[in-house]
Amino acid sequence: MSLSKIHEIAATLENEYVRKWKSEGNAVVGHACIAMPKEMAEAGKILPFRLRGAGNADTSTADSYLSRYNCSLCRSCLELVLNGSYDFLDGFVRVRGCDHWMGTFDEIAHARKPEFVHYLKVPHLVNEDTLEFFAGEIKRLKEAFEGRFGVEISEDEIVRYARIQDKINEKMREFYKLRFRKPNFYGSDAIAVMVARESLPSDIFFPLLDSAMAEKRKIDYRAKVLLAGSPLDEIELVRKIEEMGALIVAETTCFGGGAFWNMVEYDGSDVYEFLARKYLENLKICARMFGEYAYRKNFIKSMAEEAEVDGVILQHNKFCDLFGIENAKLRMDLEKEGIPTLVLEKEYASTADIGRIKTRVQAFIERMGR
Amino acid sequence: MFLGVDAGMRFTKAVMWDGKVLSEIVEETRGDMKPVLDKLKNAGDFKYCCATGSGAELIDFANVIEDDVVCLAIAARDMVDADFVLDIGGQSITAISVDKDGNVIDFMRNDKCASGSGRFLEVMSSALGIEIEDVDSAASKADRKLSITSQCAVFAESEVISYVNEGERRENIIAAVCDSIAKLAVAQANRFGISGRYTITGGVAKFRSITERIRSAIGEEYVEFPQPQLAAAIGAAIVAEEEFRDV
Amino acid sequence: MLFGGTDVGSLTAQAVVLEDGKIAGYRNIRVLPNPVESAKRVMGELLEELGLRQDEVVIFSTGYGREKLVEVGFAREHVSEISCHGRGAFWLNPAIRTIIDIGGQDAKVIRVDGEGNLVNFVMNDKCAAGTGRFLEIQAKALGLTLDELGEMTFRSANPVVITARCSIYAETEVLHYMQRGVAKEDIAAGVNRSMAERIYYLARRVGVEREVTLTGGVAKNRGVKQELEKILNVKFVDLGVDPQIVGALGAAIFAMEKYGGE
Amino acid sequence: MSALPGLVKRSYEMLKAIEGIENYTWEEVEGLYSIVGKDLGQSAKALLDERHDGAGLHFMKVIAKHIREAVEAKDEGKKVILIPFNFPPELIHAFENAVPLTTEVMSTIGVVSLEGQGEPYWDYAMSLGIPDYVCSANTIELGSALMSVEALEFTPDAIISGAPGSCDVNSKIHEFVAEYLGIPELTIDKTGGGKTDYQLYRKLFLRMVNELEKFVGEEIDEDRIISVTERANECTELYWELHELKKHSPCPVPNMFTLFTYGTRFTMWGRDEAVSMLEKLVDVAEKRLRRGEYPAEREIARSVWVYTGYYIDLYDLWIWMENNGISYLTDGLNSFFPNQFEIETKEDALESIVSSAWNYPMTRQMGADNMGIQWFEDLTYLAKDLNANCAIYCGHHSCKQTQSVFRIFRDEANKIGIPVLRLDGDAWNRRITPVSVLQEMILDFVQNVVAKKRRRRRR
Ligand SMILES: Nc1ncnc2c1ncn2[C@@H]1O[C@H](COP(=O)(O)OP(=O)(O)O)[C@@H](O)[C@H]1O
Ligand SMILES: Nc1ncnc2c1ncn2[C@@H]1O[C@H](COP(=O)(O)OP(=O)(O)O)[C@@H](O)[C@H]1O
Ligand code: SF4
Ligand code: SF4
Ligand code: SF4
Repeated sequence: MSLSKIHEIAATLENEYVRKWKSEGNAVVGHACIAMPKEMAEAGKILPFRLRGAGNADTSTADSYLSRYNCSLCRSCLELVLNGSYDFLDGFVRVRGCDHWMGTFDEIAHARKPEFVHYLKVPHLVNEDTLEFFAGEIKRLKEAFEGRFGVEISEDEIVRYARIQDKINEKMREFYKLRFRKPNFYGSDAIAVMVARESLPSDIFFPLLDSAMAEKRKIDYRAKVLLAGSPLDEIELVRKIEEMGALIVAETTCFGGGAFWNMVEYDGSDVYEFLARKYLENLKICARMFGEYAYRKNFIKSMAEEAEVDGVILQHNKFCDLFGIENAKLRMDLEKEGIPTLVLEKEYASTADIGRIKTRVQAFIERMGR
Repeated sequence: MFLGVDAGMRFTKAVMWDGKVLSEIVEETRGDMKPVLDKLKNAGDFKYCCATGSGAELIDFANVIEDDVVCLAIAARDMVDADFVLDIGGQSITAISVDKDGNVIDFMRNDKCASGSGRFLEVMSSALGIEIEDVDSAASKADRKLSITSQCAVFAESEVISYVNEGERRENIIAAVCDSIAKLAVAQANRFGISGRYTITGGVAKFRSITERIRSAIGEEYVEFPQPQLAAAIGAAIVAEEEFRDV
Repeated sequence: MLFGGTDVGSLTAQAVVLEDGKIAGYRNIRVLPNPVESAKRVMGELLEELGLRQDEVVIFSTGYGREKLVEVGFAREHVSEISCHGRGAFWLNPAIRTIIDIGGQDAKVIRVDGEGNLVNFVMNDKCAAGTGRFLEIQAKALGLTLDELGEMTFRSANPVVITARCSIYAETEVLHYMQRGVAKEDIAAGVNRSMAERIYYLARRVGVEREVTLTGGVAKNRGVKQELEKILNVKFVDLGVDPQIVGALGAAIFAMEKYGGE
Repeated sequence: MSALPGLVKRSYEMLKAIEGIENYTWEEVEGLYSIVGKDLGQSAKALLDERHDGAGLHFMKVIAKHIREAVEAKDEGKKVILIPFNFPPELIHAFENAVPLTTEVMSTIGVVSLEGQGEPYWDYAMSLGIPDYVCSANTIELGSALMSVEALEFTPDAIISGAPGSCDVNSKIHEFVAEYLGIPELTIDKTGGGKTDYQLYRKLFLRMVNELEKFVGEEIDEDRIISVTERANECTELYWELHELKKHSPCPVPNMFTLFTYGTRFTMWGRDEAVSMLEKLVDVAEKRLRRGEYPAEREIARSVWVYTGYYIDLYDLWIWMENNGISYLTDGLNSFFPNQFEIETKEDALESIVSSAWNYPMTRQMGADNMGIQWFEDLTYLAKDLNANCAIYCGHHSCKQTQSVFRIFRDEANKIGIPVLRLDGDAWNRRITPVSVLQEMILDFVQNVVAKKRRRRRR
C-alpha cells in the first residue's frame, strides 16, 4: 500500500501533501542539490522541493533559453518551470550544484522573474575556511527565508528537525541493508522512495517509508548491480534496466545512498557549524567536490562490496560534464580492481533510445557471467 | 525576364521572373553540376541573373551574387509582406527579421547540427520507407504521440529504428519526426524572438505537418508563402531585376 | 541435434543452423520493416532450403526484436549481439581475442578470454559517424555502390581529409570536393580512412589484443579493412565465413551450449 | 599503439628553431610555408604576416621561452607546475625553483604545430572515455598532456586548478589529469562575486601559496616577488595603452594582437619578455596610427568576441577578417581588467596577485553571482569603450558557461543596439563546423546586419 503511495507521489509534481502543506499557509521552495539544509527550511515551515523533470523529454521552450549543450535534466526542469508546472513553488534556492544548474537558475530568473531566488553558495573544497564560509551562507539563507516568508527560524526547531532527519537517515540505511542481503524491492521502488523523500515533509515521509519497508515483493533477477553517477530519478529507465535482469540493489548517487549513507548526526554543537559540516562534508560524494576523487571511489567500492554486487553501472546524462569525466576515470579504476563496470550515457527522460541501452545492459549481464 | 537561382545544399532552385514567377526549375544539387547548369542556361532568355545560396559561385553565368538571407528577406516582404522569415532548408534553420523595405535587420542560423533540417526529414522518411511526398498524409494518420529526443540526426535515426522494432506504427513515427523538426524550428524562432507577421520558407515548409506544428507553437500572425522552396530564388530574381535597372 | 540463430540488424538479417556441431547452412537477407518478420522470413527460407521443420530446431535470437521473438514463441531465448559476435568468432577460431563488429547503426569492440567468455566491450555512443550508415550516406553522395566504395582505397594515392564528424556534414564535404573536381577515388578513400580512424579510437577504450577479426557488414568494405589494419597495426584473421553471419552463428552456438545436453 | 608524438616535445623542437630566427624576408616565410605543410604553414604565415611587423615572431619567441623553461626545468632540478589559463603565472615566476607551464597555451601551440591540429588529441581523449560533449579546449588539453606522458617525454610535477567556482569542466579535467598521473593538485575556489567570497578566495589562495612553497621546498623571496609584480605593473600599463589605441576607428591595432596579448598574459606576465612583447605591440600599433595604415582599411565592422575566436586551423581567420573590413577589438579571454598595484612588501605583492587572479577572465565572469549578467556587463562595457558595433558569440563547442547564458546576453545587447551573431563552431576543432561555413556566416552578418550593404526602398 505505502509503496504504491510512494510511487504515486514520485509520479506527480504537486502531490496531495504539498497541497495540504500550502493550504496551511506554508511555503514550498524549489532547489536542485543535496547541499540544501533541509532541517533549516523545515524549521521555518518551508518545504524544500527538489526540482525534477518528471519524465518530461520535451524541452523545446527551454532550448531557446539554455543551449543544446546543457544537461537534459536541467533543460527538462527549465521547461516545466517555464510552462507553469512548477507554479506551486513560492520561490527558488539557487543552490550552487553544477554549472548547468547555475545557468538554469539564471534563465529562470531572467524569464520568469520569480519573487524569491536566493543564491546558496557552496564551496567546492572542504577545509576550515570553506566550512566557516558555508556556515555563514547557511545563516544568510535563514535570514533570507525569514525575510521573505515572515517566519522565525529558531535553533531549537532546527535541531528538532535535524533529529528527525537523523532518524530518516538511519531508516534509509536499514532499507539499503535490506536490499543488499535478500532483495525485497526493485531498484525502481527505491528510486521512487528517494524521489518521494525530496517531495514530502519529513514527518509524512518517515511513517510512509517505515510501512513500505514492511512490504515484500517477489523479485526476479540475473545479476545484482550498483548504480552510480549523476543524480537519477528516472523510475522508468531503472525499470527497463531491471527488466533485462540487472537488479539495482544500491545507489551511490546524490539523492540515493549519497544522501544519507555518510551523513553525520546532530552532536550538540553550534547549529550552523553543524549544518555546514553535515552538508559540505557529505557533499564529497558528488563529483563537483574537488580533491575528493579517492573518497568517492572508495565509497562506491565499499558499497559495492557490502552489497555483494556483480558489477557497477556508471550512468550520466548527456552533457553532464562532472559525471561524464568522473565516470571515465571510475571505469578505469574499478575495472582495475576487478569490478565489472558499464558506462551508460543517456538523455534524461528519453525512452526512445532504450533499445541501445538494453543491448548494453544485457551484454553487461552476460559479461558478468550471469 | 530575370533569372534567380538559389543553389542550396540539397536543391538548386531557379525562377524565371517578370513581376511574377513565370516558370521554375528544381534540381538536386549534385557533385557534377554541369547538367544542371545547362538546364538553367536554357531556361529562356533572361536579361540578368542573380545567384544565391551556398553554391552560388557554381553558377558561373550569374551576373551578380547575393546572400541568401538578403534574398529571403526581399521575397518575404515583396511576396507576402512578412516581418519575419523562418527558413528551413536542407541543412539549417534560419530566422530573419525584415524591415519594411525588405532589408535584413538581423538573422540567426543554427550551424551545429543537421538534425531538425530538411535532410534529416529525408533520412528519416527513407528509413521508414515513406516517400517524401507522402510525409504529410502519413503524419496525419498518427494516433499516438512519440518523441524523438536525440540531438543528432544519425542517432535520431536509430531511435526511429528502435520504434520500428518495437512494432510502432510508421505513421506515429513520422509524426514524431515532424514534431522534432518543428520543435527545433520553434526553439530557433523563440531564441531569435519573433513578434509580428511571419512566414515559413524553404523546402521543409512544403510539409503542413511541420508548418502547422510550428504555427501552433509560435502564436504570432502567420502568412503562408506560396511555393516556399522557391523563396530565395524569387528574392534573387528580384535582386537581378533591381540590379539590372540600376546598371 | 539442431540449433539455430537469427540476427536482425538495421539493414540485413541472418540465420544460421548448426547440425552436429557444424554449420549446416546460413542465409542473409535485407530486412523487412518489422524485425520479427525479418527473422521469421530468413530462418524460414533457410529451413526450407535445408528441408527442416521449425520445431526440430532450438532457436536463439539476437539483434533487433530479439525479445519479441521469444515472446511470440519463435525463439527459445535471446542473447545480446555483443555476446553473440564474441562467441561466434571465437568458435570459428579460438585464437581470437578481439572482435570488431561494425554494422549499420552500431560499432562494437568486443574482447573475449581464452575460453571465449566476454570480458569487456565498448559500443559507440558518441557519434554515429563510425558506423556503416556513415558509409552508406557517403557512397550515395559519391554515386558509388558499397562494393565500389571499398575498392576506391586501392585506387587512390591521395585520400582527402574528411573533417566533419557528422555524417550529414561529411556528405556536404564530399559534395564540395566533387564540385571542385577532386577525383572520386580520393574522396572515397578519404571516407574509408576517416571511418577507420573513428573505430581506432573506439577500440583503444578497451584495448586490442591479438588475434583480431572484423565482423559485420563493414568487414566487406576492403578499404576500411585495410585502413584499420594499418592504423591498428594488426592483420585481421579471416574467419572463413560471411562476416555478417557471425552474430547469428553466435546465437546458434549459445543455443547448442545450453540445450545441447538435453 | 601511439604513433603520435607528445605535444610538449613537439612544440619544444619547433619553437627552439624559431628562437634562433632574427630577421626574415617574406620570401623566407613563403619558403617555410612550402616546407612545413599546409596547416602549420598557414598559421606560421599568418603569425609572420608583414602587417604585424615582427610582432608575431616576437610572440613565438615569448612562447618558446615559456615552453623551453618548462622542458629544461627537469635538468635544472626545478619543479614544473601545470597551471590553467585563468591563473596568474607571475606567482610561479616568483619562485626560484619552479616554472609554470600553461596548459591551454601549450595545447594552442601544439594545435597549430600539428597537421590535423588538435584532433588527434581530441580523439585520444575520447579513447580514454572522455565524453564528446566536454568542451574541446579541455579535451584537447587533457589528450595532449597525457600523450606527452605516454610518449615518455614529459611529466609535470604538480598541477594547479584555478577554475572551481567558474568552470566545472576545466576543474574536472585537471582533477582527471592529476589522478591519472598521480601528481598533487592544488586547488582554489571561487564561490561568488561578493565581499565574503573574496575573503574566502583570498584565504584559499594564500593557503595554496603555502602548500606550493612546501612542495617546491622554497619560501618565496621578497625581492624576487616584488620585482615580478613590478614587471606585471609595467605590463598592465602597456595593456591599457594598447586598449586606448584600439579606440581609433579604423582600428590601428591588428586583429591578432589580442591573441598576442593574452598569450603573453597567460605565460610570461611579470617577466622582461612580457614587457618587451607588449612594448612591441604598442609600438607597432602606434606606428600604424601615425602612418594611417590600418589593418582593416575599409573597416565596416568593429567586433567584440564573446568568448573568443581563435580558429587555430586558420590563424589567418584574423587576417581574413581584416581583409574583409572586420576589426577584432577584443574578446572574453582578453578581459582581465588588470590593475596597477602599490608594492612594497611580499605581502603587498601576494595581495596584488590574488586580486589579479580574482579578475581573470572566466574567474571573474563565470564565478560571479550571475554569470550572464557579469558576462554581459563586462563585454558591453568593453564594446562601448572601444566603440564596437557588433558582438560575435563564439568559443569552444559545448562551453556551458557561455552558451547557457547566451539568451540573456543577446537580449541585453539588443537593448543597447548591439547585434549579436552566434557561431556554433569550435576554436580548436574544425570538425564541429567547417571554417568555410563560419566565414560565410560572419560575412552574411557583418555585411547585412552590421554594414547594411544592400539598401533598397520598396517600390
Ligand atoms: N521532392 C522532394 N524531395 C526531397 N526533399 C524534399 C522534396 N521536397 C521538399 N523536400 C525537403 O526540402 C529540403 C530541402 O529544402 P531546400 O530549401 O531546397 O534546401 P537547400 O536550400 O538547403 O537545398 C529537403 O531536405 C527535404 O526535407
Ligand atoms: N557488399 C558490401 N560491401 C561493402 N560494405 C558493405 C557491403 N554490404 C554491407 N556493407 C556495409 O555494412 C553495413 C551494414 O552492415 P550489417 O552488419 O548488415 O548491419 P546491420 O547489422 O545493422 O544490419 C552497411 O551500412 C555498409 O556500410
Ligand atoms: S550531483 Fe552533486 S551538485 Fe548535483 S544535485 Fe547532486 S550533490 Fe548537488
Ligand atoms: S546531471 Fe550533471 S550536468 Fe546535469 S544537473 Fe546533474 S551534475 Fe549537472
Ligand atoms: S552526426 Fe549527429 S550530432 Fe553529429 S552533427 Fe550530425 S546530426 Fe549532429
